[in-house]
Amino acid sequence: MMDLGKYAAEVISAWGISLALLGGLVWWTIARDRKVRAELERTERDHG
Amino acid sequence: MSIWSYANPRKFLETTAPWVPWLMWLSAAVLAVGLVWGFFFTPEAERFGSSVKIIYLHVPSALMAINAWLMMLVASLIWLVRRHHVSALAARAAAPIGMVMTLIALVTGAIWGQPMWGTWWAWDPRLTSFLILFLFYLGYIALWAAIPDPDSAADLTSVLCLVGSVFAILSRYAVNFWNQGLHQGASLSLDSQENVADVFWLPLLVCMAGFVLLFVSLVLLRTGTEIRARRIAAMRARARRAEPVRA
Amino acid sequence: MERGGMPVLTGVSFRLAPGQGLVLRGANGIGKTTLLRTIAGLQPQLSGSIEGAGERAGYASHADGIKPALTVTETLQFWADLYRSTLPEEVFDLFDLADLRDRSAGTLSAGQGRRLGLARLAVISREVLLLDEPTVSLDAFSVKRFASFLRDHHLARGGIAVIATHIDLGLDLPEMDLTPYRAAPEARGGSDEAFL
Amino acid sequence: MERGGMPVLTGVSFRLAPGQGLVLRGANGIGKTTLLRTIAGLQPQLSGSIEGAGERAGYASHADGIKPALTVTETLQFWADLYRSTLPEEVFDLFDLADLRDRSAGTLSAGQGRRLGLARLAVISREVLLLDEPTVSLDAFSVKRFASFLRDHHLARGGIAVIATHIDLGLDLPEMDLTPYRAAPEARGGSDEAFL
Amino acid sequence: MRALLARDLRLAVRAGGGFGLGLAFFLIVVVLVPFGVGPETAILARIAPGILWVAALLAALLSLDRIFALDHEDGSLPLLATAPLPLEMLALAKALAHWITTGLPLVVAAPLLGVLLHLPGAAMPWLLVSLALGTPALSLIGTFGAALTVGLRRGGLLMSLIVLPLYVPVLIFGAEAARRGAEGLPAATPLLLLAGIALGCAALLPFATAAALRVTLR
Amino acid sequence: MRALLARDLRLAVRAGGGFGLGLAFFLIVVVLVPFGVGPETAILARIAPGILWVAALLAALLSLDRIFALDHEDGSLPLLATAPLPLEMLALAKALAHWITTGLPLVVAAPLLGVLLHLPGAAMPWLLVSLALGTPALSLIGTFGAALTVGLRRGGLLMSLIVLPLYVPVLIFGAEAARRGAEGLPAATPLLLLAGIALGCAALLPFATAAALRVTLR
Ligand code: HEM
Ligand SMILES: Nc1ncnc2c1ncn2[C@@H]1O[C@H](COP(=O)(O)OP(=O)(O)OP(=O)(O)O)[C@@H](O)[C@H]1O
Ligand SMILES: Nc1ncnc2c1ncn2[C@@H]1O[C@H](COP(=O)(O)OP(=O)(O)OP(=O)(O)O)[C@@H](O)[C@H]1O
Ligand SMILES: [Mg+2]
Ligand SMILES: [Mg+2]
Repeated sequence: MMDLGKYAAEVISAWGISLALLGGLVWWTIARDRKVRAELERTERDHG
Repeated sequence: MSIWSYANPRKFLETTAPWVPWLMWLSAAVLAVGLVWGFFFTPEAERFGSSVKIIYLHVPSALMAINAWLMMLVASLIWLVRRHHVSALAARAAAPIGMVMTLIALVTGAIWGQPMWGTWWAWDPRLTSFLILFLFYLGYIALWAAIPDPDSAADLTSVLCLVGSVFAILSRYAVNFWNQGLHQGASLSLDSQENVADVFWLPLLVCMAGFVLLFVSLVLLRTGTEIRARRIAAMRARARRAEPVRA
Repeated sequence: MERGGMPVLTGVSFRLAPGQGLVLRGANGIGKTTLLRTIAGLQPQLSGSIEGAGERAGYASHADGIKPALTVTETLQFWADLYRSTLPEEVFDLFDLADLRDRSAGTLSAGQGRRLGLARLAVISREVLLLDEPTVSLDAFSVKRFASFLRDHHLARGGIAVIATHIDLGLDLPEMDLTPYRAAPEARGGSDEAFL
Repeated sequence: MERGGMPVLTGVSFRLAPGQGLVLRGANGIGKTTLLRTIAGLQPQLSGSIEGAGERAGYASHADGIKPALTVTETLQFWADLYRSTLPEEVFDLFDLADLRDRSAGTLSAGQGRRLGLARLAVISREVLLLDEPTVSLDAFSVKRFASFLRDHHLARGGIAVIATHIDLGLDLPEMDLTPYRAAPEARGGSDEAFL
Repeated sequence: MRALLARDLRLAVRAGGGFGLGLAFFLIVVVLVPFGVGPETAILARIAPGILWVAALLAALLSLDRIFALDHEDGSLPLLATAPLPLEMLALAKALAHWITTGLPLVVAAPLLGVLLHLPGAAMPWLLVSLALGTPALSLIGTFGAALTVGLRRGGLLMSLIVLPLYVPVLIFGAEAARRGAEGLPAATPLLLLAGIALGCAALLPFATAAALRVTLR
Repeated sequence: MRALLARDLRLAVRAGGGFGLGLAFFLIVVVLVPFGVGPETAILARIAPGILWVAALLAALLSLDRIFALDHEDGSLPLLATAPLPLEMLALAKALAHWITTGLPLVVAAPLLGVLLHLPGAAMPWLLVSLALGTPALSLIGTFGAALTVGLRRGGLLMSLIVLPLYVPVLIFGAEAARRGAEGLPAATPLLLLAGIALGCAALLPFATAAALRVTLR
């Protein structure tokens, strides 16, 4: 692990939070897309 | 064939769907390169120490936060003038992305502010105007979510986006006027590159490209999701109407 | 006046000459209110056209829009002012409100309140009246009174009336049952169409 | 159950056994709502007495007290919880609400909303029902349905009902016209009396 | 339009939302703030213009849902919309009625309230002018926000959320003008900007409001 | 009683009067105050506890008329009163729902809001405790005031006038405790007095509220 000096806490928390937010956004987007796709398939089968 | 033909939901889906996964992977790759470069292979700045590494997230997200709003403004105008459903849905799809970008810029800035200015929060103009931008995003998203009828929602949010843009610019000037502030100037403008050495500038550029790509691919994906959701709702509505009112 | 096509109702079409009235019938939820609102211009039709209503129409909904804090006279005076007409004395007699003039509208009984809501129609004097269940809460006597107002004061003077109601008004008007116009499942319309 | 004397009505008196119903009649503003509210204990009588209502009574007013933000099921579930009963499945069929279960109450048509208001009565299952113009806005079919609910589900099980209405419910209940009980001007009552 | 204005004002007075409520609100804020922050004159004088401006803004914000919600609930709004009055005028009348019940009382009472908060005398004219220019803009913006959210679930919260960022420029220029006036600095620039915003709002927002109403009435 | 509480909370959430509105209100105040009084850290820190307390009080005061007025207007109140639930419990449920939507959000958000107003860290626990003790009292007192004025013309104005003087002791002790805490002075006395007021209100006011409701429902 590299040495971040006296700002280690700040840098790591900033990166951690940001990457978590980005990851969350991507994950949420993809998950919702999957759900809606599956739902659409079901609906098309039922009411097609 | 005119560009407006892509405003047909089906055509839009057919055209973009094959591209979206590739775009996602590409943006992931570019982001990874930029972020790894920025995190591991850049030196410390003399004034900021290692805290300068925050810039690789802070600046791109701040840029995208503003650009996402601009994109929503254009899409809203297209909906109001030409009533193409895809553009309304694209505006809707972009908003949460813009909001997350704003949030990242705010959070990284706040964390950065603690060592640099000795405070988490200061009523600095740029910080303040980002807080206001965040509120705009929240209101816009909440308005979309609150209106059951999709066309009314598209109309009202578009009007809000127009009016809001005017007021966002106004408040930018107002906030500047109110408090001269601690924040860095816009030293990244292209003609004043000497302000930032290439060691910081190049990986930052890659990160910005990564954020732009990520934004584009997410907007395309989310727009597709919105279109599919509308299609489900439309089919259900049709099915519901098929049932008799009373046996 | 014509109109046609919408997710609730489809293919409805009629034309009324001055002095004619039309009674809309149909089960709860069939779309009477929807139709009247559309004619009044409060919501857009999905397809088809409506001619001649607009500025000339006066609409009375389920709710009377009565403000409890205003008196009966003040309420009517407000509508008269808004429609730039004067408040004719006779409405108080026509709708049996003479005794209630200075009562605040919040203390009226259900039927008295409804009479006040209907009196508004006489005050604004539009050529086309769109009435949504106007006689709800009224006793038999008041219903008769209202029917004769419609006949003698409105239709007889060349007015037009479209009335949605479940009860018999005792007027000799043509009726239109909306049941056959219920939008069929495949009836498309509106922005959903782009996604189907 | 007895009551008598108040500035609006005076000398009204009746007694109902389990399984009996009574229809109140009278012109608008005669005092039907006032009478029902008094029996429900919402306002004090000026003189006379009311026995046996109180806790056992359920009251349905002109307004249904429907919150537009709650769905149909949530509305009924709330009343069931409040009255510590469970929400019987059959009410949805009894009042033809099955299709509307998850619609928010604000989007119902006038008649559908009224059906929801009436369904509440089946949920709270009180012995004495005090109904103020229950069939307003209902179409003929729903009125019949409601009448049969009253007869078969309420009165047949030993319930009591006092109903104020202007229309004919098609039930074979005794009627009481309130017109003769109109308080004469010199009828005194209330705290004003002490100053006269 | 005059009829509508008169009706709204009469209703406001009768229902206790009128002039009186506006005054009471400002009086309450001005009485509470010293209890809250303590009685030191210097601090109170320093924050007085800001507090009064924030109070103006809260008063406007919190009374917004009365603008259309009541008329929507009791069914008056469709009746008003079918009356021979352009929706733009309806919007303007509503905004004006709102201003008369929330903005005007503050402008009128500001001298008294200022004294209670130990505002220096020289600052008073600046505060008055800034309030007189700014509060109409608050009402116009608020009417727009109210029109966007008529009849929605969560309408109240949503409206605050939407209107708040729109209020920021008005608040900043208004409070800044009052503050500069109080400290003897030149205050013409923020006042001019404030006036510009107010005029722009009056000229353009009624159209946006009417457009929103047309959609929400559907 | 649980059903009523659940309904009121659900209605509050749906109609946007819930937790969210409470939080939004405090966020609004906290964002607006610096715009109003200017960005200087020292002044903001000095007035922070007072501002938060005044905000709590305004939030309570301004949402009081929702407690009974909505149920009164749409006719639910008579229906609720004829349900098998003592009016005292109705009063308590209403007060609790009110606190959850206005008092609790403030207690929860106070740390964040404090940061935005540059409140010194040492003052935070005192502020939190004083708010946690004081806000329930505000809701109970407010419910009583609301019951007194249900269905009156000018109810809103009247209610503020009735409730305000009742609120003053709570505000004084609460803000004093927070301020002493911030300055490192002993703050136990005002906190104890505050706790006493809160307990007294909870024990006695529901009966007064029920009595008032019985009269206003006539
Ligand atoms: C919540 C707080 C903050 C927000 C919302 C914020 C916002 C922004 C924005 C919008 C930009 C892009 C400006 C542009 O490219 O023209 C930016 C750039 C930048 N920010 Fe922040 N910032 C915050 C806090 C901070 C802090 C605490 C620091 C460090 C002390 C900082 C350092 C920088 C730097 C170095 C840039 C690049 C500026 C340049 O040279 O163009 N920011 N910030
Ligand atoms: N917002 C909405 N969402 C979904 N359906 C709706 C909405 N508003 C109305 N409807 C439905 O549209 C149909 C037509 O309603 P409308 O009010 O026109 O009926 P109506 O004929 O006037 O009935 P009534 O006699 O009960 O007044 C009803 O089935 C109603 O439930
Ligand atoms: N607050 C009040 N002040 C004065 N008179 C009132 C008040 N409230 C009701 N009234 C009058 O009392 C009388 C009885 O009203 P009530 O509502 O009981 O009539 P009702 O028989 O139910 O009429 P409807 O069939 O129209 O519903 C009416 O004449 C009404 O105007
Ligand atoms: Mg209808
Ligand atoms: Mg009645």
